[in-house]
Amino acid sequence: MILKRYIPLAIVFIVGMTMLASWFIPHAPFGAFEIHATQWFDIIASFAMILGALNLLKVHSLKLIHKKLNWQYSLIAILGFFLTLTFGFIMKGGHYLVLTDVGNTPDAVVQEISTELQLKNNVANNLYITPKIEEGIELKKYYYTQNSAIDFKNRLENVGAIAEVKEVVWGSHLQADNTFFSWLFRNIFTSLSATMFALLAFFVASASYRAFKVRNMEATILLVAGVIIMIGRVPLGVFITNWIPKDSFFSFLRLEILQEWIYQFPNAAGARAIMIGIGLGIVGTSLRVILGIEKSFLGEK
Amino acid sequence: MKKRVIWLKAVLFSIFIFSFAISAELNIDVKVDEAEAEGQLLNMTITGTDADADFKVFKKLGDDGEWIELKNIENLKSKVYVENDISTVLKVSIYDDEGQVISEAISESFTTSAKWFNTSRTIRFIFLLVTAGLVLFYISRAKKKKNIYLRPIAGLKAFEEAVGRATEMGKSVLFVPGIMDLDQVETISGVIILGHVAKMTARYETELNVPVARSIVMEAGREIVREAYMSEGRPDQFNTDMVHYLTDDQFAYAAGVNGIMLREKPAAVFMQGKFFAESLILAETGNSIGAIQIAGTGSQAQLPFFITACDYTLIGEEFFAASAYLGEDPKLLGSIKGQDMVKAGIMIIIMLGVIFESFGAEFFKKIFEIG
Amino acid sequence: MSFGNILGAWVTVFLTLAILSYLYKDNPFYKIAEHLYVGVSAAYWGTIAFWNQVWPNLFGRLWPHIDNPESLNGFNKFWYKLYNGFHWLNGSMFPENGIPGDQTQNLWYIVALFLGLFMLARLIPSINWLGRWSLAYVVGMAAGLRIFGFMSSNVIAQIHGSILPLWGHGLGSALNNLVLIVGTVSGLFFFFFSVEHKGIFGKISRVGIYFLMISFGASFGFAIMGRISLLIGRFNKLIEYSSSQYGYATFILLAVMVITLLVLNIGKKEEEVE
Amino acid sequence: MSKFLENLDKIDRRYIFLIIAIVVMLPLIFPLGLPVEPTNLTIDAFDAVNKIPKDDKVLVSFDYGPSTKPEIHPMAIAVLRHLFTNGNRVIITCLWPDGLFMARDALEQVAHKEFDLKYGVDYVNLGYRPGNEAVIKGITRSFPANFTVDSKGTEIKKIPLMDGMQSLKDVGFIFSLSAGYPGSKEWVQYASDPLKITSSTGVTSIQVNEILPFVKSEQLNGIVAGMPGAAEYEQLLVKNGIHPTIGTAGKSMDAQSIAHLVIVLFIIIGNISYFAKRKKEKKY
Repeated sequence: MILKRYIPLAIVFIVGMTMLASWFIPHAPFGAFEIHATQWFDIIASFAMILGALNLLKVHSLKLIHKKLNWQYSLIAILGFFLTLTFGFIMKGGHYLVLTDVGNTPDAVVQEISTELQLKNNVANNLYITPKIEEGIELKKYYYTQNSAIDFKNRLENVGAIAEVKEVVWGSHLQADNTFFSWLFRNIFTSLSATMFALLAFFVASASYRAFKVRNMEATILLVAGVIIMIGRVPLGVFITNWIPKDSFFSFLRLEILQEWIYQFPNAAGARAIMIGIGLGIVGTSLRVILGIEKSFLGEK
Repeated sequence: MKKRVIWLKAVLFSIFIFSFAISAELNIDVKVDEAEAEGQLLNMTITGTDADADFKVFKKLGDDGEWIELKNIENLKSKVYVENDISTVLKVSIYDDEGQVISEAISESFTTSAKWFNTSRTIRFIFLLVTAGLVLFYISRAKKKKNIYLRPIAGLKAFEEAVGRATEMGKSVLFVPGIMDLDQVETISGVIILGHVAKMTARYETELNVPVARSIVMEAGREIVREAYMSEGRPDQFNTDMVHYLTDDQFAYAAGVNGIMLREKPAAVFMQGKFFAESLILAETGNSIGAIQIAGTGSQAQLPFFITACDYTLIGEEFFAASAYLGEDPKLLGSIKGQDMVKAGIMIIIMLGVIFESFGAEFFKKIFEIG
Repeated sequence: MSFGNILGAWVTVFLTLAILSYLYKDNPFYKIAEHLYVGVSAAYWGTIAFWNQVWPNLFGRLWPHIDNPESLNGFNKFWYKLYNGFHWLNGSMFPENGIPGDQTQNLWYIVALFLGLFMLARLIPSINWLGRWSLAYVVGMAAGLRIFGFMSSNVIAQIHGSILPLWGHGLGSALNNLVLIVGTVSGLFFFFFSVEHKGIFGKISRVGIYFLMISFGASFGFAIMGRISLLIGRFNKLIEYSSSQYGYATFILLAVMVITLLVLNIGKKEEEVE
Repeated sequence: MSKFLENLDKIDRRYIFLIIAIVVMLPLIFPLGLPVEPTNLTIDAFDAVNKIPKDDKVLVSFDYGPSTKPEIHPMAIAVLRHLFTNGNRVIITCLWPDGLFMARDALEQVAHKEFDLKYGVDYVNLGYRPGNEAVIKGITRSFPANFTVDSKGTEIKKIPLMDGMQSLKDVGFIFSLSAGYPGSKEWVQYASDPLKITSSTGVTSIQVNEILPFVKSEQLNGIVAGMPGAAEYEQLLVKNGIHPTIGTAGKSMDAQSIAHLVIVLFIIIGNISYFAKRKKEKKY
């Protein structure tokens, strides 16, 4: 009972209060608490991801094993999962060269490098801040496979230079060019997420066709405000009311001016009311949680 | 030296520090004072020369540190970054055209430290105390006097009706607690509401399906749903996989929930939590399968979609209040009443402020300035 | 054009069209893309979390790189022995003598490590209550963290912004300010729970709703604008990949998908007839 | 006729999808060239960037990912062109993990291919750091403590541009390219407000309503709002002779305009059918 119920409640109270105090007390240990507390959260969340992943695998494996409806697709989900893990933790890619000696014909070497790296006029510009040659110059072009890097290395060695092949270190393989993980990000992840996002354009069109009806006063206001903003902010809107002279009394009826006014005043007022309401709601809920008035999220008993 | 001068804000707690000049011709002077409650920053003011002069500033940390040149100091008033709790000295040297030092000044040693109270946040501290005080006061009153009037919220009444309809049709109830993690108060609120919905599905013996986007939310959701089924005396109906994880990714999650809606065709869809762009995908798909949809969120930008595509929407603060409304605990209801009093106070402050401001008394508005 | 790039273009086009095919109806292409997306993204965010959080911020703080392991003594001597275990398991992920990077040792993170491990205790029924401690930490942290920010910028800053003069700055500004003040106060009144919205209160809250609706309308307008822009972006990509450079990926894959969907559809109709 | 109007309401939504696809696709293939007229807030942003003294270093933060790339990326390109033409040196940070890919693409195109600038001297890409607003708060105090290495893994000490950069206050201007959290709001709250650094921003359309209050209280100098905003910025670059042609945003404005018009037409048709139905219901 104590371990399962009271300690969690005490943790909520102590952590919540300390967090709150850290906003007002810059002195140690409170001052830096916020930064670490959020990082601890990230760490807990990262551990929790293992639970999520296991749950996902369980759900799809069960479908697969029992050959439930659409089990083939579960196989794809599982394969996608492991493919990504492989690129994240086992296969890196991202091979590159470190030039350690330019040999006797530096011009030819520079020529070779600038063709391979597609450098323009000033090779030195792009070779980075020219570290000392003893340390080696990292040629910032990455290759998926070691063979392509060796290929380039051989070409350099043909003109007398000496270079060695290296692989990006763990951690930076997430972001370096031409690693398997970044390939997956660019081609699979990006296209899926960007297209899902683009689907919204279609949904927004069908939603406005179906739901934007002048049923009552509220709906009418919503609709009129929406339409004016939509048309007034694109070139076409300016075009439509261009016939109203800019300096006449009626100039406020020009769509771009009207939309700007709605946007800056009535809209801002409504948005502000919602904002204050949300702020109070969050403050209230947080207080209820910290003070232990709302504790259902920890289970009743 | 560049001429552009950014005049940094003068500081209240300026402490006078003695200085001396090596050169008799130029009487320069370096003054420092602490800039922020967090320490680590000094306000440096150099007087006796102008910004055109060729000057350099050095700092020395500790008694036996070395002089380190501070680069990018272009103004006579500048902020200087130092370490807390180490005595620091600043030195200004002025050079002639040949690069010879013609004049130098050294500040008194100064130690910055983080303070025990950040005075620039006093107003916010008072505001917090008043809010917490009001909430606690009305909670204690609610404990004594049971019946507190709270206006009905249409969307909340529909909760039971939606679950009931799903039961009649023999279909499931889908609950989406938003896409954010439990570090957002909206998600906490959504999970609490999930508990109440789970009690209803337990009572009606209706299938409940809760896909989540965060593992921690999955665990919190399981905990609360289990408790709901226990408290309704239906532990046999509970199954951990009611609350299951899809993925952390926003649109992959949306795609996954979309798939669940299309293939399982739930009769009631609850969307309670923090939402972003995926809200429209969920609400539109839910609409196309003909489910009763009840949404609730504090995400301002997503409210219009919910309002147009869902049957009921809990707007902003209504959503946060919902968890207390559904709880029906007098303490929770009392806290809502307390929150209302804060709201009344805000409205009064705004109107008072408008009157003061209109008559040109600007002090009132200044109280609420936060920097 | 490298093989990686061309393969990438084809994959991109296929997945883009597969998702878009949902607009026609739920179909095998969409299901493939959807399931692939769920699987890939779960592992994607897990990988990101490990390399951006756990590795540098947890392990990096518990076992930062040290130059001279001989100089260690006391607790740290034992502590780095523990690390050698990781190093032994995977030498390239856990290099010798600690995690490289810019962290200094902070043993308080052992608490974070345990809170993380408690979360995993959910897997073992007999100790799964330990997970509640981690949940309690998360909820307490969230509540304490959000109160200040929301009170400060959503409430107090907005009060400050709503205090505007009604006269003395010309008729235009008076009117605009009046709209802002009336809108804010009446909108706020809509959220008042402890009085019945009838009579004069009903009227005020009605005005409030109108202002909320204008704001929702404006948001809707902006949202349409943004969504269309994103669709344009996707179409631009499809147009780019329809060139000969990429082997007319868009045209070919579009044709393949349309034909497949048609065939699938015809097949289904015949089944229904039978 | 009235029957037809009533049935309009029951139209299969796939026809709407198809029409939207066509009206967006066609103007992209066959452009009309509708004139883009810059609005005030975009002009404010342009002027603010234009006024940055030549010697000042500018921080550009890439806080967006691939899903909002069409809206923000054109702004990134336009702003970088503007800054590099001005002769400003640029420091890039990313608060979103995928922001780094975006930054890299933009730099490859503008800094490398168009301007052929020297990395580490004219511009530097510090890359992504986790921690959201904590990162901003951190660099208001110290750059080296938060970014020991740049995105390529080079030590900050060895990068000439970063030599002597103590903290964010050595930066003359902040431009945040933002698609949500963390983004413009955090840059205002934690950096440009406390340190009084002039700043401006480019945001997605959906975010405009959230950021506008900061612009109105002059905490931000102008705002580039969504793809139309980006198109206006591109137009301003052309007008001022900074770049010869408009970019992807400008070229997409025809499609954007027509799509808006078509959606408004949908709304009108939807309402006509709604009224036809209501009239009929009243009759019986």
